[in-house]
Amino acid sequence: MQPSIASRDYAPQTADVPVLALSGITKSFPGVKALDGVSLELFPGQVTALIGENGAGKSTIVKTLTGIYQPDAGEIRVAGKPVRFASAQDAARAGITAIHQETVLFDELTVAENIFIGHAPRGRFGMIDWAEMRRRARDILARIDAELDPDTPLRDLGIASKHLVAIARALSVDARVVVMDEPTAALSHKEIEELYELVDRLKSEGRAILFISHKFDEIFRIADRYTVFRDGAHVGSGLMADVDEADLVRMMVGRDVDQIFPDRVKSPGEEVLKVVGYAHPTEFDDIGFSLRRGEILGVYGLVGAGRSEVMQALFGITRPSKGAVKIDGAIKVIRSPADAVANGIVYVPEDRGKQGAVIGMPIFQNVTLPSLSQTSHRGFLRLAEEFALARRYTERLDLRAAALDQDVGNLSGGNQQKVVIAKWLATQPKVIILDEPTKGIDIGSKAAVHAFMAELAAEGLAVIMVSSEIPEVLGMSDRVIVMREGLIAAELEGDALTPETLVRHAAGIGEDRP
Amino acid sequence: MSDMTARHLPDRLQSPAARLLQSWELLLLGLAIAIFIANSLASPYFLNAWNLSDATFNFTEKAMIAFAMALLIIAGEIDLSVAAIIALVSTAMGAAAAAGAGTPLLVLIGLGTGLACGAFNGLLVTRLGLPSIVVTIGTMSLFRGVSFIILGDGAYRSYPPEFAYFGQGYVGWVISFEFVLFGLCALAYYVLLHRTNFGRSVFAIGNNATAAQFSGIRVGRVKFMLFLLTGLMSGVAAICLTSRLGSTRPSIASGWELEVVTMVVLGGVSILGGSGSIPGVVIAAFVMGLVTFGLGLLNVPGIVMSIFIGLMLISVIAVPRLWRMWRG
Amino acid sequence: MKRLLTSRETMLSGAILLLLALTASRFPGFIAPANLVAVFTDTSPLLILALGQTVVILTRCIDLSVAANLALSGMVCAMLNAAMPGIPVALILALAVLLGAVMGAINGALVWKLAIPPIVVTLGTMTIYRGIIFLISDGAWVNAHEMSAAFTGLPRARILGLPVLAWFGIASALLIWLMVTRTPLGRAFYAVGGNPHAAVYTGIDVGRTQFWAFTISGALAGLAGYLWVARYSVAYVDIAGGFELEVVAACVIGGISIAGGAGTILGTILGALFLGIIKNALPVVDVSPFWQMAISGAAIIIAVTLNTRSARAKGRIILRRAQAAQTEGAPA
Amino acid sequence: QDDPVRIALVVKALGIGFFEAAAKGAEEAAAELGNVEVIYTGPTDTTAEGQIEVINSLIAQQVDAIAVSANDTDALVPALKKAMQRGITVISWDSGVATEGRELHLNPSSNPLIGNMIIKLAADELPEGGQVAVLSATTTSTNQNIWIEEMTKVLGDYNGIEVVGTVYGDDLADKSYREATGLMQTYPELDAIIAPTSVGIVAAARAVEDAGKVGQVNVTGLGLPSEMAGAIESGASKSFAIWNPIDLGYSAAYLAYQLATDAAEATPGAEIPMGRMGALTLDENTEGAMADPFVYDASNIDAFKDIF
Ligand SMILES: Nc1ncnc2c1ncn2[C@@H]1O[C@H](COP(=O)(O)OP(=O)(O)OP(=O)(O)O)[C@@H](O)[C@H]1O
Ligand SMILES: Nc1ncnc2c1ncn2[C@@H]1O[C@H](COP(=O)(O)OP(=O)(O)OP(=O)(O)O)[C@@H](O)[C@H]1O
Ligand SMILES: [Mg+2]
Ligand SMILES: [Mg+2]
Repeated sequence: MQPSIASRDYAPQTADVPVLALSGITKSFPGVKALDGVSLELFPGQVTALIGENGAGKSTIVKTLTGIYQPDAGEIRVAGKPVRFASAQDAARAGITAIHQETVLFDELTVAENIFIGHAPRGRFGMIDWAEMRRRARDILARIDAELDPDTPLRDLGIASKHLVAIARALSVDARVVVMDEPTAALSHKEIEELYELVDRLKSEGRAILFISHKFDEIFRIADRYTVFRDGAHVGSGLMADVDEADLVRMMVGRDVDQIFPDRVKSPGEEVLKVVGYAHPTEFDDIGFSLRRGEILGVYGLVGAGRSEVMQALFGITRPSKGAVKIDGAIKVIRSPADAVANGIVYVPEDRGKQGAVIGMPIFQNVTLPSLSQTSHRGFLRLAEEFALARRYTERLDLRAAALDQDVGNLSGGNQQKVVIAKWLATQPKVIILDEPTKGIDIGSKAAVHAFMAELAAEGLAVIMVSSEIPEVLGMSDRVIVMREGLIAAELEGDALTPETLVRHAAGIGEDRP
Repeated sequence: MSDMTARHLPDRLQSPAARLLQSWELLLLGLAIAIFIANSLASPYFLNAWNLSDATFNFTEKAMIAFAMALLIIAGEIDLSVAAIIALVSTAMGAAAAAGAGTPLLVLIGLGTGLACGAFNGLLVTRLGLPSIVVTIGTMSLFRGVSFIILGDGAYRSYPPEFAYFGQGYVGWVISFEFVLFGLCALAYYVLLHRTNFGRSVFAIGNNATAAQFSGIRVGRVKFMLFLLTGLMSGVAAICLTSRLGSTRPSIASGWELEVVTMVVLGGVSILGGSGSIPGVVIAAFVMGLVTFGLGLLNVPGIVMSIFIGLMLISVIAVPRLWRMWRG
Repeated sequence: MKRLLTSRETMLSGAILLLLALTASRFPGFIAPANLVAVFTDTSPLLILALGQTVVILTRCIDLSVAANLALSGMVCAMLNAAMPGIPVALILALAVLLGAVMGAINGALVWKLAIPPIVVTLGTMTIYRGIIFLISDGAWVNAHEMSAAFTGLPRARILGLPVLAWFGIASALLIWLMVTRTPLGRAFYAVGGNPHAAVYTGIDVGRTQFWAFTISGALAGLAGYLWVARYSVAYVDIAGGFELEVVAACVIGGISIAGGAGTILGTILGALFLGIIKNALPVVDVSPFWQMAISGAAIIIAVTLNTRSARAKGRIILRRAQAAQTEGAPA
Repeated sequence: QDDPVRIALVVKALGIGFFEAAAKGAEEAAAELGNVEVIYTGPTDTTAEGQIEVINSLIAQQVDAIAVSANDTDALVPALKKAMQRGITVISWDSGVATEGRELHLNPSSNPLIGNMIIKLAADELPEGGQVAVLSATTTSTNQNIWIEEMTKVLGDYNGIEVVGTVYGDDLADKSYREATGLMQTYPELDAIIAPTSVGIVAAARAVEDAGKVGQVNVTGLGLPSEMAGAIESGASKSFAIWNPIDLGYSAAYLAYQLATDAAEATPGAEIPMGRMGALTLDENTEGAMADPFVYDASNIDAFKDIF
């Protein structure tokens, strides 16, 4: 039987010998080199922060050191000995455990099982010992102060509770290395504080921790060391004590931050969209705002605040229970995305792979999908028109591809995003909603998307930009709505728009990091 | 490839002709020709216009359903109730004929019943959001069951003489009406799938229904139409088959659903949805027809032929993958 | 408590009791213990196959070849018994299970190693396995008088008043239930079907797990093959023709989600019993046999509608008041 | 030597013992006639569509004669008509097709005789009268339906015998078994099950044995000695009848040869020789009966069980 987490003490090891060392790790996916010869070292009893922009390769290295991906090249050493992990279980046996960025959980199984699947305690005849499993699950949940019944089916839990289960799962293995890939993203303020305590406890037990976060306040609060990745390459590492925030940002981005947003002349026109009293039974309530031509409206909030849900309701995916939408002053009923498109509202979704691009279809067919009535003749396709339309918009967005009949699945994330935007521009919309438009896309494409948003606004399009990145929100928006728990917490403009006010309203707290 | 910095994007990487040369359809056509040659060497009776014409009856009716089924499968759904629809349609027509309906009315009743069955499947799948494979396993029993309730151990056989034309008539020389209808359907479905907006949305839905919906396609409506089409084609096939048999029993066309699905999959349509073509299905229909007819001429029992079909079904997917594994 | 009352299993048990009550009101003898035993015995082959199918469906696959596998295993057993009546029945039984497992493993290997969609694989092997029966038997039947008394006697021998066939049904159900709830492999079936992507993160090999599911399904089909042939004392090419869809229907009625990862063995047992009772009840109440097909079709549609309704996602819960309302409903 | 006369013996489904025996008879006739090739064929399941495919390929092979035992009276007619148009001799045997689809039909026995025989076998064991039920094949099998009809006609001759129900086992072992079990439950007083089908009678005997009702319920009807030997031995069946399928196949082949070689013509009233079986006399529907059914019981089963 495995001892539970507190029973072993790693502290005696010397702190300057890495317990886990990766060097020269390279990993490619079709069309992307996610990691290019990177190295990473973790030390017992210390927290190492891994920093990098979206798509820098942080999650990829996590998957590599937990045995989910096998590197194309490079070496992994545990306590000095080279190892190879063929599966996640190999890594767990070597004492490496992780809270992954994606939820790695099973809705149909109970909390206890989600914690223990893959390494459940065994009783007689190698059968799973359910009683023991429940008991241990209860212990671990108690350690992280999660008030959850081990027998609850996971599907009955909310996102925050699920995240606690994921944390409990990571702690169920007696690990010398604990990896946390954006563990606080879905947690509330109180839960985050509890997580910090847990990290401190793990540290004091001599475990090595890899902590991935986009939030600098967290990093400065708990990390001892840092490693920075940029575009799949290692750009620096050292002690937190030796750097300040500006240094880290410079390493992450490779240039000064305030230069990346385009200058814009703000000249909003007449009102094009007005939302009044939008509500949904479980997702959001009392949503109201207006939008003018040429304006960029930022929508900020913590992950899970319900921003995407509001936008998808506007786009006709879900149906609100109350409220009305006016477009150019007239009330419109939107029951489906087709209705929304017909009324000039388009939506660039957050989940590109699932909701944005139709992977498996060529670029040009993706672009013309909502505009087929333009390019076709009495319902019959006209390929020449399609290619012409697709070319017009993809070239305008500077799409990097080999040909228009290439499968969008072979494009990089940023270029897929461009295809989705091109698809909507081709419909000549009035309002374009971009949900996390630069999430997971590289810096070059990011700047292009920003520039393009500014250009669209200048041409008189109304833009709604949902974003979790404060610099982006501040750099791009004319006005910002902050959402919290399905409600609008604030609408900010002009001088009121500061990082502090955004965070305060989003988290519902009085004060921010000094 | 994606790192290319060309500002001007070419339309195509490969010319359509080059693409055709690597296509599944061409491979399948090669197979069909090989079987044709093998058949003519194996049996002296094969190369005879009348015999070949007779042989087409082995697949024309199934193929007509297969065209609609191909669209449905490309869109990520499936209909296992097609053979049961044939039974119900045939029963409805038989009852009408027994009541004295004329041929035009019979055809209308047949098509109408087919459409109604398709609509029933379509509503269950698109309105209630049920998985189509389960729904149609259910309606497969339901439709044929209704036919059993109506007919019991009886049979309808009083069809008007003109009704025989659909399954037994010839348009000219050895060209049967069914074969002509098969050709017209092939053409119509080719145009519908590969040349219209509707066909494009079928592919989009099959590749990613969520993204298609997020692109403004009315996914539910398209799927519903596809169930309607499948019902309609089952109705057409039922008219031809009933006319060819000249009678109706509730056990008519039993087991056809799996043969139709086999034909579609053999034609290169991905069972997971998103890809496939009508020419592929047409060639697959010929392949299946030629294999069964060729082996039939050698008096090989049908079940042994089905071993060939089963092997073909698996190997057409397995062989390319094995080849790739072996090379890389 | 509330969850227990509204669970699929409870609803299905209610439906079964209602069915029994309805039948008994027309024909009281139907619920006599001896007859219920007979009904259960008659349902056992369906149950055994449905248990295997459940495991396969849990992993997001489907096995259309079970009936053909049954027929081929059964034919091999019968031919073997006819040719060499001396072979002990236990050996024949073991051989049937082994042969079935091998056929299942072939399906599984094609799914695992070549990543061919399960429906295509088993559609293919279904016709191939049936064809092989014809090839080995030359289409001829193996009849009762060619089989040994021990061979045909085993399934009908009674232990504690229950025929061995029924015991096999009970034992299979117990075994599969234990496996699914108590072994890592069993839990992996749920994980693989529920979230194949996440299964990889927990170190579960998706393909290998599916391979084992097919192998288990095949082994049970092999077992059912011997039992079937011995019970009806006849083997021919077409036995259990079309049975595969009835097996899938039993699973679906029992609440096994065709999308994988959800459902219980108890559900499968109830689903099989439901179909079995309908089949056995129709001949005794005065419902014309011609209604049977339509009734089971309607039952499938109703069952799947109810199952899908109750499993429908209600949207995310973001609002505080909605969250509060939800935690009230769930036991703490 | 001339090309052989090719006679296709098309059966309901391959693999059924009865038809295998008939094929043996046909071969015997072929040997006797000389220069005859018998093609034994049929679908693997008992469907009309399957038989039509088989017939189409026989037409293509330009066989000289087709002798078919039909799965469906009507559905085969168009295909068989086409065969006759292409100059092929078509006869049906065992299970017939409608008159326009064939030149003659060879009944194994006369339908009234069979109808009478099956009820008589049951009644002979029930001097006091009693309840009997019928377990038929599929709802669509022609010959079973006719025999049951004929049986009903003569029911009045048997005092106290009551036919309580007719069920269908579809010539499937499991379904026949279940239907037979159902009969015994529905009618606890049941005295006999009449199964005029070789699949059904075996399954019914099994069901009676399993229900422990040997001696109470007598299974009778039409069956093959080889398949019924066990049931006679156990007592589940006291007696059953069948004509000799070898003779039937022999006669079918002989008749087909006569017509194909224009040695005879199938007109009402014609008498067509069929070798050792004598001659077939055609009635106004160009049908004829081969011979009387023969009854098998414990006294003679052993002599026949290894033959067919
Ligand atoms: N399975 C995959 N297939 C193809 N490309 C992938 C895959 N996984 C990651 N990538 C690509 O590899 C790059 C690095 O991704 P990764 O998830 O490691 O970034 P990250 O640093 O974790 O970003 P984030 O902060 O958004 O989580 C991205 O360009 C991504 O699109
Ligand atoms: N209750 C839940 N169960 C499972 N997964 C969830 C749940 N809530 C959110 N997720 C997943 O977590 C990820 C992030 O969630 P979410 O969409 O809430 O983030 P967000 O878009 O930043 O927040 P917002 O709702 O403010 O747009 C998404 O992939 C989402 O599918
Ligand atoms: Mg990441
Ligand atoms: Mg979002």
